Amino acid sequence: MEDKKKPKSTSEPEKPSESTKASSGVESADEVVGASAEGTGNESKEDSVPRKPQKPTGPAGATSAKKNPPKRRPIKKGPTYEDLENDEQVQFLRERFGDDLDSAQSFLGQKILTINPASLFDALSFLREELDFDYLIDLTALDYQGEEKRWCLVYHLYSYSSGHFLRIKSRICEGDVPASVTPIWKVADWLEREIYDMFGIEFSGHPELKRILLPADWHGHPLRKDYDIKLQDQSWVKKHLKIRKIPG
Amino acid sequence: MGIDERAFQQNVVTTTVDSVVNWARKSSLWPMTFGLACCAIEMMAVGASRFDMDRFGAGIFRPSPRQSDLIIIAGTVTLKMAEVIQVLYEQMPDPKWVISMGACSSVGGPFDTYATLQGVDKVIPVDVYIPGCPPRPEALLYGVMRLQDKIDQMSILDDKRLVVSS
Amino acid sequence: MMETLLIYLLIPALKIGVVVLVLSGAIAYLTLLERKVIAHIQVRLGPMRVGWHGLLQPIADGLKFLAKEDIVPARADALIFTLGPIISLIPAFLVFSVVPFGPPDMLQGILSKALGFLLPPESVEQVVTNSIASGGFVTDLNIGLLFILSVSSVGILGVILGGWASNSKYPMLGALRASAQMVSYEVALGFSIIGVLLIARSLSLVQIVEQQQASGIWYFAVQPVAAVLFFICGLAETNRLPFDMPEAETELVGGFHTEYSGFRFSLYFMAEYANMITIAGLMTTLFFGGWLQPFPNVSWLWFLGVIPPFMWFSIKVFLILYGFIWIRGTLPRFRFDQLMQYGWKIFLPVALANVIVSACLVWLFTLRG
Amino acid sequence: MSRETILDTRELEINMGPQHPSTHGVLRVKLFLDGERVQDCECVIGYLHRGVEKISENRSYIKCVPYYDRTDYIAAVSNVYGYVLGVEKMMGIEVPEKARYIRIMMTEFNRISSHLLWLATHALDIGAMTVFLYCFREREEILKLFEALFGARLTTHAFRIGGLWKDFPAGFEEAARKFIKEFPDRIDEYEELLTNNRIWIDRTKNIGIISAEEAINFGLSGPPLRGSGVDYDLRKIRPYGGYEEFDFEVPVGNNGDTYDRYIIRLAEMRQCCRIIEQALDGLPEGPVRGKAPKIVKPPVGEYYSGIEGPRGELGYYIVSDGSAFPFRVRIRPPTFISLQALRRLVRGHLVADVVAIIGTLDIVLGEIDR
Repeated sequence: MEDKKKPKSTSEPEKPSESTKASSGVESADEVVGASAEGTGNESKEDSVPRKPQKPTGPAGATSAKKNPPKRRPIKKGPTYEDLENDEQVQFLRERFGDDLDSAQSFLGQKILTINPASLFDALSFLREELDFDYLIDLTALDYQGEEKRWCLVYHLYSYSSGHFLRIKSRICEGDVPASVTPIWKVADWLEREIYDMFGIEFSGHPELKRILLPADWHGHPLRKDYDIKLQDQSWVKKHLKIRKIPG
Repeated sequence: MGIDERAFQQNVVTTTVDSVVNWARKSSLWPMTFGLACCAIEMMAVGASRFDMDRFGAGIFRPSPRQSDLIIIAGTVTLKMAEVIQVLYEQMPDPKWVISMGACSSVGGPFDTYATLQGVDKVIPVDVYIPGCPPRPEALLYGVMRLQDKIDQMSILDDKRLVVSS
Repeated sequence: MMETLLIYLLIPALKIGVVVLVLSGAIAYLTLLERKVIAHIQVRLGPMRVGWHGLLQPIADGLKFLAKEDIVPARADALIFTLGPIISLIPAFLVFSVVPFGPPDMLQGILSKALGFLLPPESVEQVVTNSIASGGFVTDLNIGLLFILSVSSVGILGVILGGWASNSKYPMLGALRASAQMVSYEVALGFSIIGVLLIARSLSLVQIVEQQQASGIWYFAVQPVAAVLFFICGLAETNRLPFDMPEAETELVGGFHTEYSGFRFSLYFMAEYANMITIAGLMTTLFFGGWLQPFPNVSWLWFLGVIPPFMWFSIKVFLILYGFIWIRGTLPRFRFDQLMQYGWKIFLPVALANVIVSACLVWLFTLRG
Repeated sequence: MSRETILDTRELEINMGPQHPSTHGVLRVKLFLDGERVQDCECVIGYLHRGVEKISENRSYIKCVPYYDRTDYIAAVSNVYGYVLGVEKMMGIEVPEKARYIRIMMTEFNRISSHLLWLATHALDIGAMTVFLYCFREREEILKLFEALFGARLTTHAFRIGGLWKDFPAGFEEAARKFIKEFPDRIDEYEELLTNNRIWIDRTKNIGIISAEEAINFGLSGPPLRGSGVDYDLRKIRPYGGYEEFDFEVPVGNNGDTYDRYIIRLAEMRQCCRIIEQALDGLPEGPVRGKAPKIVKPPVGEYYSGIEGPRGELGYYIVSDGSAFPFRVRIRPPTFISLQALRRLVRGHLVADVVAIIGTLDIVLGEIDR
């Protein structure tokens, strides 16, 4: 995987395969875009979009995504993902983690690092200890249903001492159990519980991983793309509310 | 039963008692301190200076369901909360009234999702529905007045609450 | 025979009836007063629609409670649950049997006119001169103050029992708080009275007022520290803000009466307000000259005598009650441990010091004259 | 029989909420008490979980906006602001100068109204009920302004992608000026009732202390964080929407207790007045609606738009797949995160303090549960 560092800036064809492996669908698309910023513009972006509609956002989302790309894109040149390999911090991290740092990009000025889940915890604690990213702003997940690595964990970090803002992403497969970051940031406690509740991703080493927003005995994880927005857990309703079925 | 049913029909005594009791009940509607979401903020505004629900005798918000006559369902009722609302409603002493304030508690409002109950009337009986998202404070005051009209039609002869006619 | 019956049974019974009625009315309208005063402090209007400016509001509230379902929670101790509010209300009324509203000869004029039609003049004379019949009080116990202290402490039992019998956690906590608070403030309250006793040399409330008349000065001027202490402890005794720990709405929902509904709840409600009136009446009697006008012996203030003694008493009680309400509209609530600290570490030592200082002073003055 | 004696004590588990007067909605806190002292607590939330994030994935970008009004209904304007800024940034939409100013102004008005509501309920929890009604009196004035400009009092749908719905109505500017002229006196009035009040100080000083380090570790933001002495205000650190043009201070506390947080919020309200005044003075002429497409389709990408809401850092992490529907909108709820600290804050305090600490975190359940 030594080639990973270079291809990003130089060779284009290898990108798609790499990105499906490591970074998120969104990113993969824009990685291409990022590269294309150096090359010529829009074609690569177009080919990136059709790969997306795997996710059923509901009927409208899927169809519009399909319709959309060929028509409007060329008119306006939106922001693109830019490569960040030359960034000082990134190089520092690259030295430390080598290939585990899958990619480093920025979008609209926000730095995004994609890290291999295997060394995610190490990388985060390294960021916390060595680079002083002491503030975990947010932790959430994305669902790329249909892809091999279904989940993408997204960490937003901030460092009070240096004022840097950083987004860490990590793609994991369904069934993977990433390590909880509660030992590093206490704030992660509820955030991870929420992810567990909404997506069904379990974290190892979490003090009490249980549902937080939905009732404890609810079935299903609503923020998964395959969960219908109106799907109510009728067995729960039957058990807890003294009504047989919620009509409608 | 053996008792002539006509004995319990409306007569001068019962109607007079009715009017006195109904007057007392409608003049002293103590709501429960119970807010759910956005509408609860408007409900607080109704209790505060500019609108002042206390003018109608309905200003003493009781925190305990045992001491309140009126529960204003102010906000989205989720399924998780519906369970609690049922208990709260049962804890209130009779006669008790329910105002469903706002679109969410009446029909689910804009939140047609997995977690929300589409109308609180699916779990407890509702006397007055107030539309709006959230309703203006005046709307809640009007709702309270409509409830007072409804209470006026009650009779002590009925154990259960009267269904409002027309 | 007839005279004795009149003096010791009929007229007192009548007076008791009147006192109970007036007191109930006062309690009812005190709730309205509180709502109106607080509303106006808060830039609101308060009850406006039920009767003229809400004048019928207390009646509506009371009637509503009567017509309300009376819930006894399934796991509550039904007997004690019922007894609680009653135990709490009765002492509040009982205390008023010894609080004088007017001088011992207050009813002389009315009585002599009323009885003049029925009885021979000498019997009328006999009845009228007896202060038990003609006094502006139900009775004049020579241990009146002691009676009040002992009876009013029984009221706490009602609160504790009610909280315990509910078999629920919030009422339980409320009852615990109530017992701790009332017991500790009772001590300071008792000590604050002793200063007055030392000067008046009597436990009879009537005599205390008469002593104030004799010395020409209200005891407030002689015992300012005791008066302030009494007021504060009175607030605590009646669970008023800033000492409304036992029923702190925002912490314990309703405190000891969380599980009470309907009429039983209204009894607690009445007991609270009755206690307020009691404390205000006591304070008036002990420190503000009871039925006396201001500066009772200053002759050029004769025009103040136009207002009858009973009215003076009422005015003073009203003003003190207004102060209670005013404080409720202004101050935040203490925390429970702070309340206990103030009780034991500040009020009790101050009350003790006050007793010692007054004792020394009294001893010095009596030694001289 | 076991060796239980009469002196044995048991932990009392007490349940606060979801219907409790001082949990500000439907928060449920399980308290484990030793006497009146809190040993531990557990928050149970989700009683107002309406699935806003799921809804966002099923609505178009424009239709999402009203839902964010309703996530944090007390600071609806700020909430919409954060999202709208994010989408505009991704789309590269230029917002007219005047709209920018009005947006900042209304957001600051919203901050005042939110802090007023906080002060009202916080004071009520501690037992000062008059402050509650005073605050509502002033809040009504702000709501009148909202109503004049946005057409609604509470859930305002304040900003559109690309600008505003419409310009000021006649008389709005005078009313706004009148308000900010009078308002500092009103703050003095509250301070008179509370700031030097012995009971208020007793109830809030040294209650719920949290050090700067811990506050950061717990992810606190907004006044709770600044109360601990961390000078973190997104309006200064990552200025958005043109805040860098305004001159204001960020009040910072040093003890990190409830009293400091109270002082900070009051000071913030005064700063809001300053910002509004500057915005009114420097209000440029021109249109208030920028050029925005009818169908909003941000390009493929992701953006985290964080703003300083009244309760702290309010973030929208918008992920677009190029369609008219967001792939995901993650709301970074400030009080969902700060509520976690409750467990740490209440330990060792009394029941009455729990109420004060819940109040000082300024939680809004709509935003916690979403």
